Amino acid sequence: MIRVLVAAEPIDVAAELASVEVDGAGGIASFIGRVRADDGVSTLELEHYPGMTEAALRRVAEGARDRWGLAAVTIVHRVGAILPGERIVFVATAAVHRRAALDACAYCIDRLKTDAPFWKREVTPEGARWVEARAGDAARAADWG
Amino acid sequence: MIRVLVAAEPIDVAAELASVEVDGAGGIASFIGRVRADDGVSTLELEHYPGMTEAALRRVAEGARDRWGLAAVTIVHRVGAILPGERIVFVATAAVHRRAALDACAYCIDRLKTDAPFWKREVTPEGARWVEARAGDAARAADWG
Amino acid sequence: MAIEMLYFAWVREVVGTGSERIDPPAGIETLGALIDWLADRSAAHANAFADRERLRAAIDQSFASPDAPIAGAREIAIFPPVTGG
Amino acid sequence: MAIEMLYFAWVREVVGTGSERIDPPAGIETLGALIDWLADRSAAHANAFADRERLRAAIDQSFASPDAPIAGAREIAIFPPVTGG
Repeated sequence: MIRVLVAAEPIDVAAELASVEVDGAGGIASFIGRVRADDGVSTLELEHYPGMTEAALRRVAEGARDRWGLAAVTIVHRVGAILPGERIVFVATAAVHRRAALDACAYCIDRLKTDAPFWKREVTPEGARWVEARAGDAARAADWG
Repeated sequence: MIRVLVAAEPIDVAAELASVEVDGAGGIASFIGRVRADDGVSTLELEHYPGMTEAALRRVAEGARDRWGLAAVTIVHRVGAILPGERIVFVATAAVHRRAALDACAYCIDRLKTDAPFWKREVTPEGARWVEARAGDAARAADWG
Repeated sequence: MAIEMLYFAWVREVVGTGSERIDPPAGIETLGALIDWLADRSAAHANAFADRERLRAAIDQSFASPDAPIAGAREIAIFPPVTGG
Repeated sequence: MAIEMLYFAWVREVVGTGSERIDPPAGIETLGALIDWLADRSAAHANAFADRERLRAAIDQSFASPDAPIAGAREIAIFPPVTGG
Protein backbone atom coordinates (compact mmCIF):
# COMPACT_ATOMS: atom_id res chain seq x y z
CA MET A 1 0.00 0.00 0.00
CA ILE A 2 1.65 3.20 -1.16
CA ARG A 3 0.53 6.72 -0.31
CA VAL A 4 2.22 9.84 -1.64
CA LEU A 5 1.00 13.33 -0.87
CA VAL A 6 2.30 16.81 -1.68
CA ALA A 7 0.25 19.30 0.30
CA ALA A 8 0.12 22.89 1.49
CA GLU A 9 -1.65 21.83 4.71
CA PRO A 10 0.10 20.78 7.96
CA ILE A 11 0.98 17.08 8.19
CA ASP A 12 -1.31 15.06 10.50
CA VAL A 13 1.19 12.46 11.76
CA ALA A 14 -1.35 10.54 13.84
CA ALA A 15 -3.59 9.95 10.83
CA GLU A 16 -0.64 9.18 8.57
CA LEU A 17 0.84 6.68 11.05
CA ALA A 18 -2.54 4.98 11.47
CA SER A 19 -2.73 4.53 7.70
CA VAL A 20 0.40 2.34 7.64
CA GLU A 21 -0.64 0.24 10.64
CA VAL A 22 -1.95 -2.51 8.38
CA ASP A 23 -2.53 -6.14 9.42
CA GLY A 24 0.89 -7.61 8.61
CA ALA A 25 2.90 -4.70 9.98
CA GLY A 26 4.77 -5.70 13.14
CA GLY A 27 7.25 -2.84 12.84
CA ILE A 28 6.64 0.73 11.72
CA ALA A 29 9.45 3.22 11.32
CA SER A 30 8.84 6.87 10.64
CA PHE A 31 10.75 10.07 10.15
CA ILE A 32 9.66 13.68 10.55
CA GLY A 33 11.71 16.56 9.17
CA ARG A 34 10.74 19.92 10.57
CA VAL A 35 11.66 23.59 10.60
CA ARG A 36 13.81 24.11 13.67
CA ALA A 37 12.65 26.82 15.99
CA ASP A 38 16.20 27.85 16.97
CA ASP A 39 17.59 28.69 13.54
CA GLY A 40 16.58 32.33 13.03
CA VAL A 41 14.32 31.33 10.14
CA SER A 42 10.92 33.03 10.35
CA THR A 43 9.40 31.13 7.40
CA LEU A 44 10.59 28.33 5.17
CA GLU A 45 9.14 28.40 1.65
CA LEU A 46 8.99 25.18 -0.33
CA GLU A 47 8.71 25.35 -4.13
CA HIS A 48 8.28 22.19 -6.20
CA TYR A 49 7.72 20.88 -9.72
CA PRO A 50 4.09 19.73 -9.83
CA GLY A 51 3.71 16.38 -11.52
CA MET A 52 7.37 15.43 -11.46
CA THR A 53 7.39 15.71 -7.65
CA GLU A 54 4.59 13.21 -7.11
CA ALA A 55 6.09 10.81 -9.66
CA ALA A 56 9.52 11.04 -8.02
CA LEU A 57 8.09 10.39 -4.53
CA ARG A 58 6.12 7.44 -5.85
CA ARG A 59 9.26 5.95 -7.40
CA VAL A 60 11.09 6.31 -4.08
CA ALA A 61 8.21 4.62 -2.22
CA GLU A 62 7.90 1.80 -4.76
CA GLY A 63 11.66 1.25 -4.72
CA ALA A 64 11.58 0.85 -0.93
CA ARG A 65 8.54 -1.44 -1.01
CA ASP A 66 10.15 -3.73 -3.60
CA ARG A 67 13.57 -3.81 -1.95
CA TRP A 68 12.37 -4.49 1.62
CA GLY A 69 9.03 -6.20 0.96
CA LEU A 70 7.13 -3.53 2.84
CA ALA A 71 3.48 -3.83 3.84
CA ALA A 72 2.97 -0.07 3.45
CA VAL A 73 4.86 3.14 2.68
CA THR A 74 3.65 6.70 3.11
CA ILE A 75 5.51 9.84 2.05
CA VAL A 76 4.02 13.27 2.72
CA HIS A 77 5.81 16.50 1.80
CA ARG A 78 4.65 20.03 2.46
CA VAL A 79 4.94 22.88 0.00
CA GLY A 80 4.36 26.61 0.38
CA ALA A 81 5.08 28.62 3.53
CA ILE A 82 6.07 26.60 6.60
CA LEU A 83 6.61 28.06 10.07
CA PRO A 84 9.24 27.18 12.70
CA GLY A 85 8.24 24.02 14.56
CA GLU A 86 6.06 22.78 11.67
CA ARG A 87 6.74 19.57 9.79
CA ILE A 88 8.20 19.63 6.27
CA VAL A 89 8.27 15.94 5.46
CA PHE A 90 6.95 12.68 6.88
CA VAL A 91 7.96 9.15 5.88
CA ALA A 92 6.51 5.96 7.36
CA THR A 93 7.39 2.38 6.44
CA ALA A 94 5.64 -0.75 7.69
CA ALA A 95 7.12 -4.25 7.56
CA VAL A 96 6.77 -7.63 9.25
CA HIS A 97 10.04 -7.09 11.13
CA ARG A 98 11.74 -4.00 12.49
CA ARG A 99 14.98 -4.02 10.51
CA ALA A 100 13.23 -3.79 7.13
CA ALA A 101 11.05 -0.92 8.35
CA LEU A 102 13.99 1.01 9.83
CA ASP A 103 16.28 0.57 6.82
CA ALA A 104 13.52 1.41 4.33
CA CYS A 105 12.62 4.57 6.23
CA ALA A 106 16.23 5.81 6.12
CA TYR A 107 16.36 4.93 2.41
CA CYS A 108 13.21 6.92 1.60
CA ILE A 109 14.35 10.09 3.34
CA ASP A 110 17.86 9.87 1.85
CA ARG A 111 16.58 9.30 -1.68
CA LEU A 112 13.82 11.87 -1.69
CA LYS A 113 16.40 14.52 -0.77
CA THR A 114 18.15 13.97 -4.12
CA ASP A 115 15.37 12.57 -6.32
CA ALA A 116 12.39 14.83 -5.69
CA PRO A 117 12.27 18.34 -7.18
CA PHE A 118 11.75 20.58 -4.15
CA TRP A 119 13.55 23.84 -3.38
CA LYS A 120 13.77 25.54 0.01
CA ARG A 121 13.92 29.28 0.55
CA GLU A 122 14.63 30.59 4.04
CA VAL A 123 13.10 33.88 5.14
CA THR A 124 15.08 35.48 7.99
CA PRO A 125 15.06 38.94 9.60
CA GLU A 126 18.03 39.78 7.31
CA GLY A 127 16.23 38.74 4.13
CA ALA A 128 15.50 35.60 2.11
CA ARG A 129 17.95 33.10 0.62
CA TRP A 130 17.65 29.91 -1.40
CA VAL A 131 19.07 26.94 0.50
CA GLU A 132 22.14 25.39 -1.16
CA ALA A 133 22.16 21.63 -1.78
CA ARG A 134 24.52 19.68 0.48
CA ALA A 135 27.11 17.38 -1.08
CA GLY A 136 26.54 14.95 1.80
CA ASP A 137 22.96 14.38 0.66
CA ALA A 138 24.05 13.13 -2.75
CA ALA A 139 26.62 10.86 -1.09
CA ARG A 140 24.04 9.39 1.29
CA ALA A 141 21.61 8.71 -1.54
CA ALA A 142 24.37 7.08 -3.58
CA ASP A 143 25.26 4.80 -0.63
CA TRP A 144 21.99 2.93 -1.19
CA GLY A 145 23.16 1.85 -4.66
CA MET B 1 14.99 15.51 27.52
CA ILE B 2 14.38 11.87 28.36
CA ARG B 3 11.00 10.26 28.91
CA VAL B 4 10.54 6.61 29.85
CA LEU B 5 7.16 5.06 30.51
CA VAL B 6 5.99 1.52 31.29
CA ALA B 7 2.21 1.50 31.11
CA ALA B 8 -0.81 -0.77 30.89
CA GLU B 9 -2.68 1.81 28.78
CA PRO B 10 -2.55 2.07 24.96
CA ILE B 11 0.28 4.22 23.57
CA ASP B 12 -0.79 7.64 22.30
CA VAL B 13 1.74 8.13 19.49
CA ALA B 14 0.55 11.62 18.54
CA ALA B 15 1.10 12.91 22.08
CA GLU B 16 4.41 11.06 22.41
CA LEU B 17 5.70 12.39 19.09
CA ALA B 18 4.69 15.93 20.01
CA SER B 19 6.71 15.61 23.23
CA VAL B 20 9.98 15.10 21.30
CA GLU B 21 9.32 17.93 18.83
CA VAL B 22 11.48 20.32 20.84
CA ASP B 23 13.05 23.53 19.50
CA GLY B 24 16.38 22.16 18.23
CA ALA B 25 14.94 19.01 16.69
CA GLY B 26 15.14 19.12 12.89
CA GLY B 27 14.82 15.37 12.51
CA ILE B 28 12.64 12.97 14.49
CA ALA B 29 12.81 9.23 13.99
CA SER B 30 10.36 6.87 15.59
CA PHE B 31 9.58 3.19 15.76
CA ILE B 32 6.36 1.38 16.67
CA GLY B 33 6.31 -2.31 17.45
CA ARG B 34 2.83 -3.83 17.41
CA VAL B 35 0.94 -7.07 17.68
CA ARG B 36 0.34 -8.25 14.16
CA ALA B 37 -3.26 -8.95 13.29
CA ASP B 38 -2.38 -11.84 10.95
CA ASP B 39 -0.49 -14.06 13.37
CA GLY B 40 -3.22 -16.13 15.04
CA VAL B 41 -2.46 -14.51 18.40
CA SER B 42 -5.63 -13.43 20.20
CA THR B 43 -3.81 -11.67 23.07
CA LEU B 44 -0.19 -10.88 23.82
CA GLU B 45 0.63 -10.69 27.53
CA LEU B 46 3.64 -8.66 28.63
CA GLU B 47 5.19 -9.37 32.02
CA HIS B 48 8.04 -7.23 33.36
CA TYR B 49 10.30 -6.62 36.36
CA PRO B 50 9.04 -3.41 37.96
CA GLY B 51 11.84 -1.06 38.90
CA MET B 52 14.53 -2.82 36.89
CA THR B 53 12.53 -2.25 33.68
CA GLU B 54 12.31 1.51 34.06
CA ALA B 55 16.00 1.74 35.03
CA ALA B 56 17.02 -0.37 32.01
CA LEU B 57 14.94 1.74 29.60
CA ARG B 58 16.41 4.91 31.07
CA ARG B 59 19.94 3.58 30.57
CA VAL B 60 19.14 2.77 26.93
CA ALA B 61 17.72 6.28 26.39
CA GLU B 62 20.63 8.01 28.13
CA GLY B 63 23.13 5.92 26.17
CA ALA B 64 21.51 7.03 22.90
CA ARG B 65 21.34 10.68 23.96
CA ASP B 66 25.03 10.75 24.92
CA ARG B 67 26.24 8.87 21.84
CA TRP B 68 24.27 10.88 19.25
CA GLY B 69 23.82 14.19 21.09
CA LEU B 70 20.04 13.91 20.95
CA ALA B 71 17.68 16.76 21.80
CA ALA B 72 15.08 14.30 23.14
CA VAL B 73 14.41 10.58 23.54
CA THR B 74 11.14 8.90 24.48
CA ILE B 75 10.65 5.19 25.14
CA VAL B 76 7.19 3.83 25.98
CA HIS B 77 6.53 0.12 26.55
CA ARG B 78 3.21 -1.50 27.28
CA VAL B 79 2.68 -4.26 29.82
CA GLY B 80 -0.29 -6.49 30.55
CA ALA B 81 -2.75 -7.77 27.94
CA ILE B 82 -2.33 -6.35 24.42
CA LEU B 83 -4.67 -7.05 21.50
CA PRO B 84 -3.86 -7.63 17.81
CA GLY B 85 -3.24 -4.30 16.08
CA GLU B 86 -2.26 -2.58 19.31
CA ARG B 87 1.16 -1.09 19.93
CA ILE B 88 3.67 -2.80 22.23
CA VAL B 89 6.53 -0.36 22.12
CA PHE B 90 7.25 3.15 20.90
CA VAL B 91 10.64 4.83 20.55
CA ALA B 92 11.22 8.39 19.33
CA THR B 93 14.52 10.21 18.97
CA ALA B 94 15.01 13.88 18.10
CA ALA B 95 18.22 15.41 16.79
CA VAL B 96 19.46 18.41 14.84
CA HIS B 97 20.06 16.23 11.77
CA ARG B 98 18.32 13.15 10.40
CA ARG B 99 21.15 10.61 10.52
CA ALA B 100 21.63 10.93 14.30
CA ALA B 101 17.89 10.55 14.90
CA LEU B 102 17.58 7.50 12.61
CA ASP B 103 20.64 5.69 13.98
CA ALA B 104 19.71 6.42 17.59
CA CYS B 105 16.17 5.12 17.05
CA ALA B 106 17.48 1.81 15.66
CA TYR B 107 19.94 1.60 18.57
CA CYS B 108 17.21 2.09 21.19
CA ILE B 109 14.91 -0.60 19.81
CA ASP B 110 17.78 -3.07 19.34
CA ARG B 111 19.15 -2.51 22.84
CA LEU B 112 15.86 -2.56 24.71
CA LYS B 113 15.14 -5.99 23.24
CA THR B 114 18.13 -7.43 25.14
CA ASP B 115 18.55 -5.02 28.06
CA ALA B 116 15.03 -4.54 29.43
CA PRO B 117 13.34 -7.30 31.48
CA PHE B 118 10.10 -7.95 29.61
CA TRP B 119 8.61 -11.35 28.76
CA LYS B 120 5.97 -12.03 26.11
CA ARG B 121 3.30 -14.72 26.35
CA GLU B 122 1.16 -15.41 23.29
CA VAL B 123 -2.42 -16.55 23.78
CA THR B 124 -3.72 -18.44 20.72
CA PRO B 125 -6.81 -20.59 20.07
CA GLU B 126 -4.57 -23.63 20.76
CA GLY B 127 -3.36 -22.34 24.13
CA ALA B 128 -0.73 -20.04 25.55
CA ARG B 129 3.05 -20.13 25.12
CA TRP B 130 5.97 -18.03 26.34
CA VAL B 131 7.83 -16.46 23.43
CA GLU B 132 11.41 -17.71 23.04
CA ALA B 133 14.21 -15.15 22.79
CA ARG B 134 15.76 -14.85 19.32
CA ALA B 135 19.52 -15.22 18.91
CA GLY B 136 19.41 -12.50 16.23
CA ASP B 137 18.28 -9.95 18.82
CA ALA B 138 21.39 -10.46 20.95
CA ALA B 139 23.56 -10.20 17.82
CA ARG B 140 21.89 -6.94 16.73
CA ALA B 141 22.34 -5.41 20.17
CA ALA B 142 26.00 -6.50 20.24
CA ASP B 143 26.57 -4.84 16.84
CA TRP B 144 26.22 -1.43 18.51
CA GLY B 145 29.28 -2.14 20.68
CA MET C 1 9.17 21.66 -32.58
CA ALA C 2 7.67 23.71 -29.72
CA ILE C 3 8.98 23.02 -26.22
CA GLU C 4 7.51 24.21 -22.93
CA MET C 5 10.39 25.53 -20.79
CA LEU C 6 9.93 25.59 -17.00
CA TYR C 7 12.18 27.37 -14.49
CA PHE C 8 12.22 26.87 -10.73
CA ALA C 9 13.64 28.54 -7.60
CA TRP C 10 16.36 31.17 -8.25
CA VAL C 11 16.58 30.17 -11.92
CA ARG C 12 12.93 31.24 -12.25
CA GLU C 13 13.66 34.49 -10.41
CA VAL C 14 16.72 35.37 -12.53
CA VAL C 15 15.14 34.41 -15.88
CA GLY C 16 12.13 36.44 -14.81
CA THR C 17 9.45 33.89 -15.66
CA GLY C 18 8.41 30.41 -14.57
CA SER C 19 7.64 29.19 -18.07
CA GLU C 20 7.96 30.07 -21.72
CA ARG C 21 7.23 28.39 -25.01
CA ILE C 22 10.24 28.09 -27.32
CA ASP C 23 10.91 26.74 -30.80
CA PRO C 24 14.67 26.07 -31.13
CA PRO C 25 16.20 25.65 -34.65
CA ALA C 26 16.95 22.17 -35.97
CA GLY C 27 20.68 22.33 -35.16
CA ILE C 28 20.02 22.34 -31.39
CA GLU C 29 20.21 18.66 -30.49
CA THR C 30 21.24 18.38 -26.83
CA LEU C 31 20.18 19.93 -23.53
CA GLY C 32 23.55 21.67 -23.30
CA ALA C 33 23.17 23.19 -26.76
CA LEU C 34 19.63 24.30 -25.87
CA ILE C 35 20.90 26.12 -22.77
CA ASP C 36 23.60 27.85 -24.88
CA TRP C 37 20.89 28.93 -27.34
CA LEU C 38 18.60 30.15 -24.52
CA ALA C 39 21.47 32.12 -22.93
CA ASP C 40 21.67 34.21 -26.12
CA ARG C 41 18.01 35.25 -25.90
CA SER C 42 18.37 37.87 -23.14
CA ALA C 43 20.69 39.20 -20.45
CA ALA C 44 18.38 37.58 -17.87
CA HIS C 45 18.75 34.16 -19.49
CA ALA C 46 22.52 34.67 -19.75
CA ASN C 47 22.71 35.54 -16.03
CA ALA C 48 20.60 32.58 -14.98
CA PHE C 49 22.66 30.12 -17.02
CA ALA C 50 26.11 31.66 -16.40
CA ASP C 51 27.34 28.92 -14.06
CA ARG C 52 26.34 25.54 -15.51
CA GLU C 53 27.66 23.71 -12.42
CA ARG C 54 24.80 25.22 -10.44
CA LEU C 55 22.11 24.02 -12.85
CA ARG C 56 20.14 20.81 -13.06
CA ALA C 57 17.50 19.89 -15.63
CA ALA C 58 14.70 17.50 -16.45
CA ILE C 59 13.35 16.42 -19.84
CA ASP C 60 9.69 15.45 -19.69
CA GLN C 61 9.96 15.22 -15.89
CA SER C 62 13.03 12.97 -15.74
CA PHE C 63 16.43 14.27 -14.63
CA ALA C 64 18.73 14.73 -17.63
CA SER C 65 22.39 15.63 -18.16
CA PRO C 66 23.74 18.27 -20.61
CA ASP C 67 24.52 15.66 -23.28
CA ALA C 68 20.94 14.31 -23.27
CA PRO C 69 19.19 14.61 -26.68
CA ILE C 70 16.13 16.86 -26.77
CA ALA C 71 14.51 15.31 -29.84
CA GLY C 72 10.81 14.80 -29.13
CA ALA C 73 10.89 16.61 -25.77
CA ARG C 74 7.68 18.41 -24.87
CA GLU C 75 8.65 19.87 -21.49
CA ILE C 76 12.13 20.84 -20.29
CA ALA C 77 12.79 22.25 -16.83
CA ILE C 78 15.91 24.02 -15.60
CA PHE C 79 16.51 24.53 -11.88
CA PRO C 80 19.10 24.50 -9.08
CA PRO C 81 20.11 21.27 -7.31
CA VAL C 82 17.10 20.09 -5.31
CA THR C 83 16.85 20.76 -1.56
CA GLY C 84 13.74 18.97 -0.33
CA GLY C 85 13.21 16.68 2.64
CA MET D 1 21.70 -12.74 55.27
CA ALA D 2 18.10 -12.68 53.99
CA ILE D 3 17.60 -12.35 50.24
CA GLU D 4 14.36 -11.55 48.39
CA MET D 5 14.10 -13.97 45.46
CA LEU D 6 11.97 -12.95 42.46
CA TYR D 7 10.85 -15.22 39.61
CA PHE D 8 9.39 -14.12 36.28
CA ALA D 9 7.59 -15.64 33.28
CA TRP D 10 7.70 -19.46 33.06
CA VAL D 11 10.28 -19.63 35.87
CA ARG D 12 7.64 -18.07 38.13
CA GLU D 13 5.01 -20.51 36.89
CA VAL D 14 7.21 -23.59 37.40
CA VAL D 15 8.58 -22.55 40.80
CA GLY D 16 4.98 -21.80 41.76
CA THR D 17 5.54 -18.35 43.25
CA GLY D 18 6.71 -14.94 42.11
CA SER D 19 8.78 -14.25 45.21
CA GLU D 20 10.16 -15.83 48.35
CA ARG D 21 12.46 -14.81 51.16
CA ILE D 22 15.50 -17.05 51.61
CA ASP D 23 18.48 -17.23 53.95
CA PRO D 24 21.21 -19.32 52.30
CA PRO D 25 24.06 -20.73 54.44
CA ALA D 26 27.44 -19.00 54.49
CA GLY D 27 29.08 -21.41 52.03
CA ILE D 28 26.85 -20.23 49.15
CA GLU D 29 28.96 -17.52 47.54
CA THR D 30 27.96 -17.26 43.88
CA LEU D 31 24.75 -16.99 41.90
CA GLY D 32 25.39 -20.45 40.42
CA ALA D 33 25.85 -22.00 43.87
CA LEU D 34 22.67 -20.27 45.06
CA ILE D 35 20.68 -21.78 42.17
CA ASP D 36 22.10 -25.25 43.02
CA TRP D 37 21.05 -24.73 46.64
CA LEU D 38 17.56 -23.53 45.60
CA ALA D 39 17.11 -26.53 43.26
CA ASP D 40 17.38 -28.81 46.32
CA ARG D 41 14.51 -27.08 48.09
CA SER D 42 11.63 -28.66 46.13
CA ALA D 43 10.79 -30.59 42.99
CA ALA D 44 9.28 -27.38 41.58
CA HIS D 45 12.54 -25.50 42.09
CA ALA D 46 14.49 -28.41 40.59
CA ASN D 47 12.21 -28.40 37.53
CA ALA D 48 12.46 -24.64 37.02
CA PHE D 49 16.26 -24.67 37.27
CA ALA D 50 16.90 -27.94 35.38
CA ASP D 51 18.30 -26.29 32.25
CA ARG D 52 20.67 -23.50 33.28
CA GLU D 53 21.13 -22.43 29.63
CA ARG D 54 17.54 -21.21 29.63
CA LEU D 55 17.96 -19.05 32.73
CA ARG D 56 19.06 -15.48 33.20
CA ALA D 57 19.41 -13.58 36.46
CA ALA D 58 19.79 -10.17 38.02
CA ILE D 59 21.37 -9.19 41.34
CA ASP D 60 19.86 -6.03 42.79
CA GLN D 61 18.31 -5.27 39.37
CA SER D 62 21.49 -5.66 37.29
CA PHE D 63 22.01 -8.61 34.97
CA ALA D 64 24.49 -11.09 36.52
CA SER D 65 26.24 -14.28 35.37
CA PRO D 66 26.46 -17.58 37.35
CA ASP D 67 29.91 -16.75 38.71
CA ALA D 68 28.77 -13.39 40.15
CA PRO D 69 29.24 -13.15 43.97
CA ILE D 70 26.03 -12.75 45.98
CA ALA D 71 27.61 -11.19 49.06
CA GLY D 72 25.49 -8.20 50.14
CA ALA D 73 22.72 -8.89 47.62
CA ARG D 74 19.26 -7.88 48.79
CA GLU D 75 17.20 -8.89 45.72
CA ILE D 76 17.97 -11.64 43.23
CA ALA D 77 15.73 -12.40 40.26
CA ILE D 78 15.75 -15.51 38.06
CA PHE D 79 13.96 -15.51 34.71
CA PRO D 80 14.08 -16.65 31.06
CA PRO D 81 15.96 -14.64 28.41
CA VAL D 82 14.06 -11.38 27.91
CA THR D 83 11.64 -10.93 24.97
CA GLY D 84 10.46 -7.32 25.07
CA GLY D 85 10.24 -4.75 22.31
